[in-house]
Amino acid sequence: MEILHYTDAHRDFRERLRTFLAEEITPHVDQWEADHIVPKTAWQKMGAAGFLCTWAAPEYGGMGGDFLYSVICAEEMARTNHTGLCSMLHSDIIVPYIDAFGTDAQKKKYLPGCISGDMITAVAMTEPDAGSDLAGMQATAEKDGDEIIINGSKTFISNGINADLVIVAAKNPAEENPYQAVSLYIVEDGTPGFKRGRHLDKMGFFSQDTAELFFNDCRIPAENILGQEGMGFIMLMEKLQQERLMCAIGAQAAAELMLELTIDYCKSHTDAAGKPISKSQAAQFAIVEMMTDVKVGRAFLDKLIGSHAAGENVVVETSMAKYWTTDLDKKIASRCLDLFGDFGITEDCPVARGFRDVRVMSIFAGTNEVMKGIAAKFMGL
Amino acid sequence: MEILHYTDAHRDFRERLRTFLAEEITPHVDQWEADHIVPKTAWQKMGAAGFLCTWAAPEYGGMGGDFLYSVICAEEMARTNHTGLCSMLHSDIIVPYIDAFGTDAQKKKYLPGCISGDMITAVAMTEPDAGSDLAGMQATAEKDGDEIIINGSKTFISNGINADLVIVAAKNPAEENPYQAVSLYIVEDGTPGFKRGRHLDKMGFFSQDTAELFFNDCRIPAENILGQEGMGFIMLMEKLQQERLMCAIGAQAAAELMLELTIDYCKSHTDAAGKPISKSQAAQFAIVEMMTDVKVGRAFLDKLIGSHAAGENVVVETSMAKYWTTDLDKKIASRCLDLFGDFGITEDCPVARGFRDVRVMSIFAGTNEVMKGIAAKFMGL
Amino acid sequence: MDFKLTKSQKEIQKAAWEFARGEFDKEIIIELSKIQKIPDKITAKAGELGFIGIHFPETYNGGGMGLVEYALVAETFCRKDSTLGTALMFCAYGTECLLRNGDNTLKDTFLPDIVDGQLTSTAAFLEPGQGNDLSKMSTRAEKDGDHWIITGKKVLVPAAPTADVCIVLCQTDADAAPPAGMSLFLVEKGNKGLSIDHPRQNMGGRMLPLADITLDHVSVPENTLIGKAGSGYRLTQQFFMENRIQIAAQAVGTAQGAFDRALDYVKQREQFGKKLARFQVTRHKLADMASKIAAARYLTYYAAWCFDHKTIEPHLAAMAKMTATRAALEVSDEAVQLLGGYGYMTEYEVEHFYRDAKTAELFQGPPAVQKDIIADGIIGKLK
Amino acid sequence: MDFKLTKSQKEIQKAAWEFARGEFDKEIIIELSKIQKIPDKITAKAGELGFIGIHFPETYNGGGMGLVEYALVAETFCRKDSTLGTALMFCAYGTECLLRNGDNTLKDTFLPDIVDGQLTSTAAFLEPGQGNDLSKMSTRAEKDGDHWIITGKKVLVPAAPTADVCIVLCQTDADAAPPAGMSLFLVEKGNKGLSIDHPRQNMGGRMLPLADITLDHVSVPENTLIGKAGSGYRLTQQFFMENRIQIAAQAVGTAQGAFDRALDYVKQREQFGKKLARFQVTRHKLADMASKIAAARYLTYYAAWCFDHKTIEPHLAAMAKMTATRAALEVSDEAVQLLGGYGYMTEYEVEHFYRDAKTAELFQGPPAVQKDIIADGIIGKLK
Repeated sequence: MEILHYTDAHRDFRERLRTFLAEEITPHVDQWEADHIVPKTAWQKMGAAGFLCTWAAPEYGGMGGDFLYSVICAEEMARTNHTGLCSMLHSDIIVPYIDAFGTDAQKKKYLPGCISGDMITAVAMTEPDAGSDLAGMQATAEKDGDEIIINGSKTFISNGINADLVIVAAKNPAEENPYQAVSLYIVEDGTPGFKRGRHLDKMGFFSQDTAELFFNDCRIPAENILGQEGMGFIMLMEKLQQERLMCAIGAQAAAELMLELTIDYCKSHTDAAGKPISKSQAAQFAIVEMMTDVKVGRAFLDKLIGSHAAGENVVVETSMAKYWTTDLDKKIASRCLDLFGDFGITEDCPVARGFRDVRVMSIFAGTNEVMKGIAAKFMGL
Repeated sequence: MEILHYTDAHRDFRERLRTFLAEEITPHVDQWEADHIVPKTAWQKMGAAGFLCTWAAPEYGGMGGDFLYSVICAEEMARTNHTGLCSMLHSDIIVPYIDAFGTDAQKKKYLPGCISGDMITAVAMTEPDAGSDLAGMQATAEKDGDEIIINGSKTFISNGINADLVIVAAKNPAEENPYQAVSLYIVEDGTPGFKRGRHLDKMGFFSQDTAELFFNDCRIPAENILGQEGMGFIMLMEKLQQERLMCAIGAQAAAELMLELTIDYCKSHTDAAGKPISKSQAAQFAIVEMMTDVKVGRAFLDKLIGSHAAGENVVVETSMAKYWTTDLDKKIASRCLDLFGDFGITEDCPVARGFRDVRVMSIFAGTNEVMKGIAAKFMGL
Repeated sequence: MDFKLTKSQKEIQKAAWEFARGEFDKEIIIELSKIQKIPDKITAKAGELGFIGIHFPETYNGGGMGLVEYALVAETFCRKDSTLGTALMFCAYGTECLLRNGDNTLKDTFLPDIVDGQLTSTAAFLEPGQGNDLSKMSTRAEKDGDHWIITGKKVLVPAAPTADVCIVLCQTDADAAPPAGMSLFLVEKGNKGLSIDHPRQNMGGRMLPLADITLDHVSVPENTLIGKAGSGYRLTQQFFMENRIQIAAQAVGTAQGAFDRALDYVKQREQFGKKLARFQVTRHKLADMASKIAAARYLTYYAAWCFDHKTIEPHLAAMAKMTATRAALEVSDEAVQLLGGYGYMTEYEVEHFYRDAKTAELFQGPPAVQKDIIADGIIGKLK
Repeated sequence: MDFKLTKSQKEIQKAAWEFARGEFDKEIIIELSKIQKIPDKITAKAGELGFIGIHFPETYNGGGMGLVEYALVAETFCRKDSTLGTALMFCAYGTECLLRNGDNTLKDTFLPDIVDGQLTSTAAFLEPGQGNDLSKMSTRAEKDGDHWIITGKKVLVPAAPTADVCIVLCQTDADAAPPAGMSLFLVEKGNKGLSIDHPRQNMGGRMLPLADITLDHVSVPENTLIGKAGSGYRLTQQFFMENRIQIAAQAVGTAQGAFDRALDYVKQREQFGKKLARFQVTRHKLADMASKIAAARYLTYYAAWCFDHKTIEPHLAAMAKMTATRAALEVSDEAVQLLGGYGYMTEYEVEHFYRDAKTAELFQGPPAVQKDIIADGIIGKLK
């Protein structure tokens, strides 16, 4: 039995996406990893082919697809074994803020570009001294006539370099209660006072442009506030659920890919006697154990996807899935490398990149420790 | 969303079973654990109330229930926190041999008693020198006119003391190929030459009568062969699938019970300052991690139950589920005891029995190492 | 740095092994474990031969050795049998409090008999409903002339029903805020007002059944106060530190004993036409087991050595206890698995090594308690 | 048994720490790691100060010390920086083969310069398409007068492009069935017919990029044969044994260095209004990390001590390597997690400790290879 019910339309879509990725994306991945960025044209190709914001309404140029289309995109992108063209972040985490909380004017202005890939988005929440602690946010936004002045710095911002549009979380210094002080603002590329900092060097995610963003008396029109004033925290909390679920979906797909690559290697490589690695009992048990964990995680995740799509309250399960699947990635990556032996030390090993890339997943979108804290809270412990 | 679709009839059945167990079984469990056996009358009560062999056809006195009724019985029995009245073994592992492979005469003769609880069954497969290795079986069955003479000894036989009916696996010494030599035979209590050995002392499973069985020139009528001659191995292989799935279902339910008991304890007990254990961050994380593993396992198991009920080939997944859930039990039991602290050393701790009981589950019905070997084989490694 | 055992250390190890091999009888151990009794004859003999008091001064009939030597004996005994080995090494449980802090006349009265195995001791620290937390102390001792009157309830005291003397932690200064104002006392079995509940059924360590103790106006003479009044909490923590190293050594032996049995078994047992010891996965399990034992062993020796050289710190003792008991649990778990169905059967022994290992991991505080102690030591005061 | 470091051991530790503190520059290390280069100046200085050849005899400018002292230096260097520390301790990689078995003139020629850090060495054992399995050897060396002609391909040789000399394992007896008939040779960088591929990009240990080597009729003089002809496999296993203990020591330092950084971070960093170091779960992570380091450290010292006292066995070295590299990986993994987003960033260093730890776990055979060796040692021959 299958837990999720994909239609033929879903399957066709997945096929078209796979073909597109094989032709337009995968061949360039190594170059992008070396360049530490993905060209904007790649985003435009994705958009032109209809693979961005699949959920968006036709009136804006979207296909109005259900959540399973987003799932398909996240899974297939993860299988390109690179993280730079993180359309998942754009399509299913950031742009939904505009769709859910934006005014008609904002939607008309921005959604078409987001869907076509002409407008790459980023969300600026994390700050150097806050991390997973949103209440500790320092960035400020003050009203000045019909303008808003934003000050502060943000860090670890994915798409930070490429972004044409940044959703910035900042607090009203006049408001005492940190949970009521935060609002969201739309800042466009080129706005005076908005600067991009260093492209941050990191363990992995090479092709992804993670950067610091600085706002120095950055003035934006008052209508660029996204949603109601002071509702930033609520909006973030609401959208963080899907963000964490998307992370889990990406993590699950990554585990499946790494294991698949490793099994192929073990079946096609031998010891000196010509016996395939996959015939050694220890390797067999390692593969079986990893495959079991992967299948077990997949069942839990698919059930969660179904529940999320059905609009159920799955805060506990989402937190669990985010930490469980991202921890799984670390274990799978490490155990897979063991099967490659000394060769696993080199980047020529097909899982080496994965080993470096997945390590951040247990940290971003709320560390796994934060996930456990949330689960404990909502479990009534 | 739910993976399995229980009907109201199923839910009512579960309720009735719970009430029955709370009234008729649970109150006696501690005594049975001390006695190291369960009285036959308890089996008869189960049968009379309609909780044995729920799948059996009405013509034999059964209710003709679907597989979910068997699942419900296995789950609820596991929640009685004892293993002696192992109706799961009787109802869904052993009696199905008679139903699937027995002649009409055999079914008429035995099924009604099995369903009513007047006939407790055991299956004698494992031998002192064979363990999980069926091919190494030593017990013999030789034809002598219209009788069959069985010789050999079996060990680790659950219900060994209580059994009124034993399905014995024995090989034809004349047959070279071990896989074609084994046949199954029905031996009734009181048959000359059939003796019960010691009730074996063990770490746990106290209330369960595990024993050695001896067959010395044990003569049974030729018609007591179960299924076709030489098909024993095939029959065992076929039925082992459901046996292992039932083990996984029991293991999953045991994990859920142990964790539930532990959470109750942590919420209702405090440190010297009066702070509940469940408010300590370390305890919270431990509980969340255990609960996550339990939920993850449950999703995988429910999917597998659905596939099994649908008659899909799930040899790989069943082997995985058997080892994964029984390993989970060990981890959960140990981590739960940690939350009880020094008190966990005593049998007064509600999880102490579970800690001793679950330790055998990764061994019986095919060790977890055998499970991994099977999975590897059928994964084509 | 020199890992070589001294001549006397080698001799002690050898003597302990010969004693265990000669005296530890599998059937007797299994039978007595069922009824939660310790074989008194063996206790007496172990005392006589100087094993129980190996780390006590010769002036009290002890071996005049340190915790390293204690560790060698405990490891050897528990390797032969985890249940009896632990029970023997617990015959003097708590007596270290008396030895290191007690009044001389009190020491002269009790130490020689305890060291000789004629008397056994235990110690009572925990109280109902507060886990391992000693930051509240309901058991009170009040001065009454040249006596102290003790009243309160203690729980989970090992071998309480059979112990002849018991070290008891009490609040002596009602006005002080715990952990201040606590003191240790030595209470004798016969003391009026002292009642001991029936032993609880133990999941493991069945020769050391835990029981609860009630003290109802128990009157003890002044000199049963161990150390200064008010020093109870500090002396208790010192004792826990020493005891955790002892438990670590017992656990190393428990792990080794389970490993020995598993190794023997897989070398003989055949399945699927070949010796279990030829299967790569079996071999790798044994490799993991042996590695865990080795790592736990040298960390434990190091902790014992630091104790003997007065450089021990609570967090090192807690590390050794946590690491060694964890190794014992994981190794004995694999041993049970390697023996298959037999591993679950009482007569094949490893099943009680497994239960005893878990018992050791829980006793004197489960891992979370050890981690709290370790963290305090390595993190220190925060600004 | 005595865990006290000798005076000279303490001095060596102190000297190593001062050198690392003075010479290891974070920015330079990060920059050079990107281009997979080792800072030659520091190499020369480490040689000059006697760190590279600490375990070589004084006759060759070495420190005349043993593997215990090597371990203290390696641990200290890698604690300061895992990438540079490992690179420095690998400057003489493979030279132990020459030292312990080589021809005297050959030793006189090369050892002093290698010990002084003027020359660097490496060793080539693995061949394409057979993993860590040396039971087949396609690289051949044939006697030709007073020379040997070597032809073949070697893979995954650390720092091959920069090494001045390379120990190469070859089949010298074409008729013998491997592992018989193998021999070790010393090949110099300049040798005609020796070509070295571009270095591979390393996932970790980026100052020691792995590269493949092709030998096309490389002619070397007789005395470059190390040990007797046919002894190659045995000498290789001996070297692996020594090298695994060295890797274990490096891993202990790598773990400690990651721990240090995590501890500093959580003591300063605040979240949700309090210091990270005040959260129980953070404290417990640190407790686990510290315990793993301590256990790995003393097992490693024990293995090094056994090596120095000629009682080492391959399985003990493999235990130390497996245990210490695993500890390094788990500890550095937690360090990355404790630093959160910063832990993933290059400038906060722990990310390369994590990659280097995994590299150490894989190099000279992943865990499965170590377990095979350990199992052989503890199980022995089967009837």
